[in-house]
Amino acid sequence: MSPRKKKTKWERIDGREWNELRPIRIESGVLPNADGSAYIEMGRNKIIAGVFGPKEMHPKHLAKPHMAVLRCRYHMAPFSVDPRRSPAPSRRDNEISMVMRYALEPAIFLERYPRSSIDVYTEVLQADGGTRCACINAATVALVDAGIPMRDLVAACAAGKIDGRLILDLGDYEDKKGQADVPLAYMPKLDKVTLLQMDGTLSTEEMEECVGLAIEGCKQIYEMQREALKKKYGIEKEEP
Amino acid sequence: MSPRKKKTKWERIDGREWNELRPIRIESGVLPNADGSAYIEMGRNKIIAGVFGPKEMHPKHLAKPHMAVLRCRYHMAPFSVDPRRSPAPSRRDNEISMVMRYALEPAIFLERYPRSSIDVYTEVLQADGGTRCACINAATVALVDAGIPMRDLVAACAAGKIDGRLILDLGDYEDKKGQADVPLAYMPKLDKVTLLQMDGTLSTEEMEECVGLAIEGCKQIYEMQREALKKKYGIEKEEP
Amino acid sequence: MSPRKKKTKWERIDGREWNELRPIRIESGVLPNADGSAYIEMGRNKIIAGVFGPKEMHPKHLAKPHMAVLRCRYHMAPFSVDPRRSPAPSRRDNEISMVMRYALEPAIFLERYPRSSIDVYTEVLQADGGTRCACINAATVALVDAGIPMRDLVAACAAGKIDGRLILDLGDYEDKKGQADVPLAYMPKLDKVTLLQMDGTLSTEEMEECVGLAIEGCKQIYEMQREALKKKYGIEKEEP
Amino acid sequence: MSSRYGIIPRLKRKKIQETLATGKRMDGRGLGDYREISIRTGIIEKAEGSAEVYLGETRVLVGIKIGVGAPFEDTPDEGVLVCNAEFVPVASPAFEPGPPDEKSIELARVVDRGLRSAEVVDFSKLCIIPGKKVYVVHVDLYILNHAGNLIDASAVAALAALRGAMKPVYKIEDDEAVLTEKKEPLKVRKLPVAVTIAKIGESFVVDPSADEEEVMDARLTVTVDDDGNICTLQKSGSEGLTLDEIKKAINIAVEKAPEIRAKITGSE
Amino acid sequence: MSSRYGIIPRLKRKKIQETLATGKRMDGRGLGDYREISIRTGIIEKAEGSAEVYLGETRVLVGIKIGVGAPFEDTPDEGVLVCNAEFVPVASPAFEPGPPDEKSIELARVVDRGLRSAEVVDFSKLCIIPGKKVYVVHVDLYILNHAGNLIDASAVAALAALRGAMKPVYKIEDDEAVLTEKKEPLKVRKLPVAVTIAKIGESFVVDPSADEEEVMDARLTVTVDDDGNICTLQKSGSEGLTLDEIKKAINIAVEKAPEIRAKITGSE
Amino acid sequence: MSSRYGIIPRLKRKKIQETLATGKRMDGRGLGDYREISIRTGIIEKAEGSAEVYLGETRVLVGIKIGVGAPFEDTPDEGVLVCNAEFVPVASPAFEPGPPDEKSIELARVVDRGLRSAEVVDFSKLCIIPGKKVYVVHVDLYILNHAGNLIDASAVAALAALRGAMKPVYKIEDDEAVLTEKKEPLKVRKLPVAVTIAKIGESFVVDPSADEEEVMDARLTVTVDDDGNICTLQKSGSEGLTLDEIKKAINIAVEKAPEIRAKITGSE
Repeated sequence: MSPRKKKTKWERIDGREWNELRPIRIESGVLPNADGSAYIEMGRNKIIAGVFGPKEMHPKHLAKPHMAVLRCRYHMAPFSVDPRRSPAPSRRDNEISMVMRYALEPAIFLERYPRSSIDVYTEVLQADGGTRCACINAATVALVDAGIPMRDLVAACAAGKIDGRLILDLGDYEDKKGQADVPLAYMPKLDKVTLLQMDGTLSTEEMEECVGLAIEGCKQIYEMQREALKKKYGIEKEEP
Repeated sequence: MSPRKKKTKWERIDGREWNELRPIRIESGVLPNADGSAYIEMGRNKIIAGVFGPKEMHPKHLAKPHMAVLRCRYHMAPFSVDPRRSPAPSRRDNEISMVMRYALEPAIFLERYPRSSIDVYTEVLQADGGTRCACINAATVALVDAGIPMRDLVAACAAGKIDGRLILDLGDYEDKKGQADVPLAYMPKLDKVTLLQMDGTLSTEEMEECVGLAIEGCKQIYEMQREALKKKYGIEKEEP
Repeated sequence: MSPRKKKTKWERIDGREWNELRPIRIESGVLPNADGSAYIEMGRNKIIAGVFGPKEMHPKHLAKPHMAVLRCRYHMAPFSVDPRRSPAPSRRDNEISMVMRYALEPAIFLERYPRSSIDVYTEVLQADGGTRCACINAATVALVDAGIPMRDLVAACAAGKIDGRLILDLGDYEDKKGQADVPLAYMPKLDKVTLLQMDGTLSTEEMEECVGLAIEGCKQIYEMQREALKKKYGIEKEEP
Repeated sequence: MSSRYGIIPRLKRKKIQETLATGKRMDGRGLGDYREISIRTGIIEKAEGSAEVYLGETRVLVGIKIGVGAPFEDTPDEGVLVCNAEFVPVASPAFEPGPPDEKSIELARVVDRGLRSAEVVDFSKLCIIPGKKVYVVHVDLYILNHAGNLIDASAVAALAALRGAMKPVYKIEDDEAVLTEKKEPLKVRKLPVAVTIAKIGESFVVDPSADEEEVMDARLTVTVDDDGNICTLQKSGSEGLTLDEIKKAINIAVEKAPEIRAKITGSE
Repeated sequence: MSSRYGIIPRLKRKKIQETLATGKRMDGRGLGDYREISIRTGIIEKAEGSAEVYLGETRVLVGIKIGVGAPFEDTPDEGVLVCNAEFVPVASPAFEPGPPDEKSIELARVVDRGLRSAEVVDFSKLCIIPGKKVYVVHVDLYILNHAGNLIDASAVAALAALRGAMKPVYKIEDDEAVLTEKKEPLKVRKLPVAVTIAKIGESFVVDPSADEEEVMDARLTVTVDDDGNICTLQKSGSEGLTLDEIKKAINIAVEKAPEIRAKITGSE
Repeated sequence: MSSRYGIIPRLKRKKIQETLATGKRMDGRGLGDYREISIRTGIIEKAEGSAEVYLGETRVLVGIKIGVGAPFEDTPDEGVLVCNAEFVPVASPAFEPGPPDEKSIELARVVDRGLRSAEVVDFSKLCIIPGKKVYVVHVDLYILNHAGNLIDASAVAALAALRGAMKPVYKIEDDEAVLTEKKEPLKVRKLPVAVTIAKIGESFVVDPSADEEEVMDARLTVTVDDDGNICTLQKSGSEGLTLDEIKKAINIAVEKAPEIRAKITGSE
């Protein structure tokens, strides 16, 4: 019996369907000084992403002779959460910066820019659950906006479980009170999952359903990313 | 009605006239290992300054091809204030280091020493209000003592307001209890103000009077700086 | 009257004779990834040492044109003491790292490897008094295990005073409750003391006796170091 | 002292000065004109107060977080205000992630000193239990795009954010502070406005762009309160100013301040 | 995407892939085989708990220290668990002394998340005086030799150390916590086991060696609890995985977990 | 082991050794002679104690600040003493601003260990409310000019500053410590003197200059208390010493100590 059939009077805290994304707004090219940039609202998450590069790597000893190095930073504004947090990066921030890099690397033709760096900075201005996915969504649009050649767009969202039910795109409350959270990033054209984490408890069947559910969510987000880019460029800047 | 005429029975905490500097003692060449050095007492402020350079800039990537880089450090000894402070530089220290650099740069022929650095270290051994000005006074003498060619000496002191009256050279108590504090640095021969800060509340007229008052103070200090240098060198080492 | 004659019913907390070492176990070549390594138990001290080098010095500006640079690190595991300590190096750790370097340098033919570094890392897994000596003992065996040519082995142990009596090889309790602690490192073949520290109060005669006593302890440890190396190599890898 | 510049800035400076000589600026503004200012408040709903300010392309977001903590020992009856500035790396290729540098420290300090000098907030009203528990107000300046004159933009944003900020209400029970559901305005008493004037050659311009800042000789920031009094000065830049130039700059600032203040009061 | 590699890793990768094609690995293992695991507990007598794990040549020492401290504000009735990893410089020429880097942070976080997700420790039992004093359990992962698959080895070592850990007993007198001489077991409720699968070309191997980690495309760590449920996932590495590959990896993990769990329960 | 030196230090060493062979030193001193010591106390009026010491051109300023704080958990009835050394960048072209390095840590630790070993201060007298409030004595060593033998100069300066230090008096009211206007001497019970001996070739010199330190083989600092007992030893330098050399150095130290101690007691 799949969760599709279980749907009854039970309601999510914000009234969404179990498989419904939060309202998403994506805008590209919002920062004049960055080579590429994007702004995303995903529920009450508000995130800005800026991309610089490809450019000569500095310091030089970090450069790679065969490819560009992608450097990602996930950072939260002190006022983005309650109570205020220190602006110094936490261990969680460092871990997320790393998985963001893994999530984005497969999509970029890094091998075209040896000895270079591509720097992706994401800033969480307001956090509302699922910030890492929202950051990946914004970063992808910012990368395209910067003219970085991409194999595919990377779309990300989470699935999870609360009150025994599987749901898509957990908000802050669902993230904290739920039984499991599965953030996932996905390249729709290439059909590859590039970010996959999970905390909580799920049976293997639930786990697989969650992955499938999150992939469906990513496909919807992918369309919104394309839309945001079309809006700016008329046509989508993408590898053929 | 200028403050000059307002002078009545009112007295400053240390008995000074409203336009009177604290006792000042300047000595140059006090540190054998520095290229140039000076010691100043300005009221109960006790400050030592040391200059190293011009010398090759290290690390190299900070060097400028057209001029020397002036680096200034304002630092307070842990025992210089009550209660003891940490020896790690505070944000205030960093800001003062920066404005000191701006105060001294216009006086130095930096363009004669491309790719070099000139390092000015000032150490507050005891603080008594007006430390940044006292540091600039000592640093200037130390720069001349180091044989650095100068367009002019830089003299510094503050003016301010307490109990509704404008005063020269605020001591610690006046600084804390007063309505305004205007630290200022001045090059007398070139007639230029190189440091100007202010905190408190002043009307524009009072503001202008304070600037004028501080400039008068600087002119007196300038003579003491020259005296200190003459004492050591017989003649003043100055650009013609 | 020498302490030898003073011996009565008085007993050490662990029942040892006044001039008896704690049980010592040394093993060499315990870490596959290090160029050389050793493990030591000295009482309840448990210490592991790893050596890397000689190798090109990085960063280069720290290299010396005439000799290798020996770098030593003394570090304590957070769980090695009660209560838990922070993994960040303390000032005591830094001081010990330095005296360890001084203790080992005279034994190594550093001049054979100009521009190189030899890195010695010692990790205190459990601390029980006399960790610096135990670290030196392990580091020496690890250096030989790494094939670094040595003038002599360096053996180390402490002597000290408790309840008015001189004793060899202080344990944790004796270290804390005693009147003096004299950690010492010694090269038996060359008859040179390379580490000598002391805290407490001793007359000059007691001081000299302690030094002599510690040297005797070092000679015993030296044999155990040789034993540990023989066990691994059949013959001892030593300079003729 | 133009010999101190490299070739590119020297050419840029020459170009800017030639334009200024015609009474105009590179972007078409008059010497005394600010770029357009727009202010949006309340955009970070989770913060106790917030404001985003665009000054031309310069973009600053300020969030106000109000917590509780211990007072300073020498002011046991007063709340605490802490001002912090982040030069977010998206804002400029010149910004690097890491701890605050000289420039961001100066920015935070000048805004902070302006708020203190003008006594914008009544610190005695921020005491909950004397000597033990007071409100701690964090003003975080977040620079999202750097196109010059960060100080003026940040000062406006900080004020706009503070004006709209609500603080949680505590009630005292048995000498303990208990958080209630209620919120009340933080209350801002004054609106000190920072006006920055750059000296380039012999010209004085307000609200310098990033290009102008790169080639300017000196910069004077004057904070002016509601009554036309000065409450903060900050000179920077490697050239000196004469007394007359200082007077001139102060006068420009006093003249421009009401125009900017009106933007803040009009932003609701 | 092998073009991204330098010449040496490319040759190494080629060699490894060729061997995998024969159904074997460079060290002779089958694709689904773990290296030998050995566990010794209680070796750091001064710590409240400890375990040393060898996974082949990978060697991890875990020490548990139990102190007391204040609870977090939002969980006043619960104890605190802190997981920290040190890549000790003796463990690899690639490790440098200094603050934790990205990799050691990831290791500590994945182990920490596994312990939390599976609710290994009952935090409510770690409260001494609600809101004031709780047990603080430090889990320090100490990597002594790095020969690949640090996560699985560390997770086993952390569990083994926690299982044997004794906490000091406090009694409450006049609302004060007083330390007694007694000790009691910390109590571990579940044994979540981390199983790491590396994808190299089209092959999936468990328990990757250091060489395999160097050339792998992607890595998935799956933590499996006693009931066969998943409680942590962590994908890393620069390649994506298909849904089928993920399913396959999860299945491998669920199958292997009991074998490793048996090592822990059998270690006493 | 002179082959380890570069060409310049080798020549310097040769020169120094040749001079030492004649029974004299480069600056004309005999091998057992200290440079002139001068001590001025009370020069930082705002500190609870202070002293400036010149040892030849070596110049050290020590400030004592006495505050209050919590005791350490294992010594609830004792005050706290913290010794810190700053190598101020004016003191030498070799000093850089920044956190303490190896050498300044050693300096602070050796002075600190000397004060502790000789029980210079009675820590039990520095308790205000047991377990809660004790005096915290900060001894800050400030190196203003480095011309060799910083340890001996700093130890003298620390003692002279402590000897003159006054601590604020607290009275206990209702179990609370209340600051009074009164001050009383900190009280120094002993005067342990550090004597540093450098070995250069076969010669032993006391109070090494900066040049001598640069070329010395080994250094032994011996702290000697009022009764001629040893209370601290610290060997450094890259050469070993024989037992006889150690005895010789200790004897020199015991002989020289009273001369230096007299400088401190005579400084009032």
